[in-house]
Amino acid sequence: MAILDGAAGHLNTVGYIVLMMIGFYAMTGKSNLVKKLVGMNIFQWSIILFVVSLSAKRGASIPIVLDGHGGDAARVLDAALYVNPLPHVLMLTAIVVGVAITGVALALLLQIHRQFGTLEENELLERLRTSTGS
Amino acid sequence: MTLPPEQPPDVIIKVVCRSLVPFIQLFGLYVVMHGHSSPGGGFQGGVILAASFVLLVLAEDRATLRHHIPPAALNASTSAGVLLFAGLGVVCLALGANYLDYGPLPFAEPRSIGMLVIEIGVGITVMAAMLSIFRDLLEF
Amino acid sequence: MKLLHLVATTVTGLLLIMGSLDLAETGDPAAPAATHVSPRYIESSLEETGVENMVTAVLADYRGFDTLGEVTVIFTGAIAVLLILRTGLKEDEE
Amino acid sequence: MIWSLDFVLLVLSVVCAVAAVQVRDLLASVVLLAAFSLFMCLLWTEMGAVDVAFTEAAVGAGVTTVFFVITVFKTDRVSRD
Repeated sequence: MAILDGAAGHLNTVGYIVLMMIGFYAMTGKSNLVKKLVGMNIFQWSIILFVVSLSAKRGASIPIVLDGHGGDAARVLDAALYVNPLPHVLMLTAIVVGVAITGVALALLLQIHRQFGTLEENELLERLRTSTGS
Repeated sequence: MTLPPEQPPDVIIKVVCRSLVPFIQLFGLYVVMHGHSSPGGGFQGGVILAASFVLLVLAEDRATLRHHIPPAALNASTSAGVLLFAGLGVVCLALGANYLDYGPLPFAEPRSIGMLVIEIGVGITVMAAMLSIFRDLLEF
Repeated sequence: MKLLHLVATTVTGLLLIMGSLDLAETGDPAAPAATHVSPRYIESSLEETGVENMVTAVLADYRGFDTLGEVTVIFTGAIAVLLILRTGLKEDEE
Repeated sequence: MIWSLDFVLLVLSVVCAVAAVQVRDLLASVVLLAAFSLFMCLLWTEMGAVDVAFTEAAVGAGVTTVFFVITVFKTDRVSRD
């Protein structure tokens, strides 16, 4: 277990990169547009996971001050006892913006399906080619 | 394949979802208001409030959203939250401080109150934006 | 064609893993991310703002401009969906 | 952080992600994406990021899944690959 402790800090980064590459493969290799969006969400969440993992500290607590309201407000807190709150703030807003991006992308998909009747990439390219050629 | 909205919804689902919705909304308001001292805030509370209306629409028919929140009110509240946020910054500017610096607000705890106001603005915008996207996708 | 995508994905992943070997360990209290700007937020946010939740304090007070831009992005997303789906073009395009 | 719990959750989320990408039924893919976001939420709770985990639990399983399900019902349900 002691050997694993030394390598564990790098092994979970490998896990995040594996998740990221699954999303990347879905965005490039799959031809269905909804599949591409699923891959985009996986990619986005794995990047958020990586940035949140930068905030972790061994033996630290969540970033909420214990008995802060009734207690002594002027005391100095120890920075080693709380995890880093800055990546949480940045990623919190990134998640909500991600939902707005997904909504816009799904609206585009609905409009594409109404115009062309399909969501497969190669069929879409074929119809585009024939409609511009004729 | 299309959404099946025409058939009347099941009465058990309707009654259970209708009785759950006020509690979900109360929890959403608690999350917005209590974000200062527990996990929560405007983003989370707004999404929870939007999810309660989504549950109501999924349990009943698609005219329910139009009945509970008129489209004009939805469009207006989408921009009202951003205006509340930016307007508080202008108020701070008028009181002689920097933009979004809550120090000179006339309250006992000015920074806490200022943060509460902008959390409410964020909550209104997030709720209305999510419901607006949901309505547009559903009615397309 | 599928094989090409798979090879490209694998090569990109291996390059990213090679690059990630130089990162600090996850959970290291002496990592650069934990020693430069964040102790300032942790130590003095309660005293300066009177709010126990540091994430709310940083989100709404220290980085209020960031959140304002964020809310504007969400508002723009709602407007964009409205403009994409509410066009009257679909009848005369056919 | 607890390393063993972290690894178990990572392996489960990788399994969910591969299944969501490979399955042909798009509705199943969307539901597997919601399960993936649940494991993300558990990972963030275990790292101490409670606010981010709360947002993910409300957004990933709630709003994103509803948007995807509406789109899948209004378009084709079966994917070609």
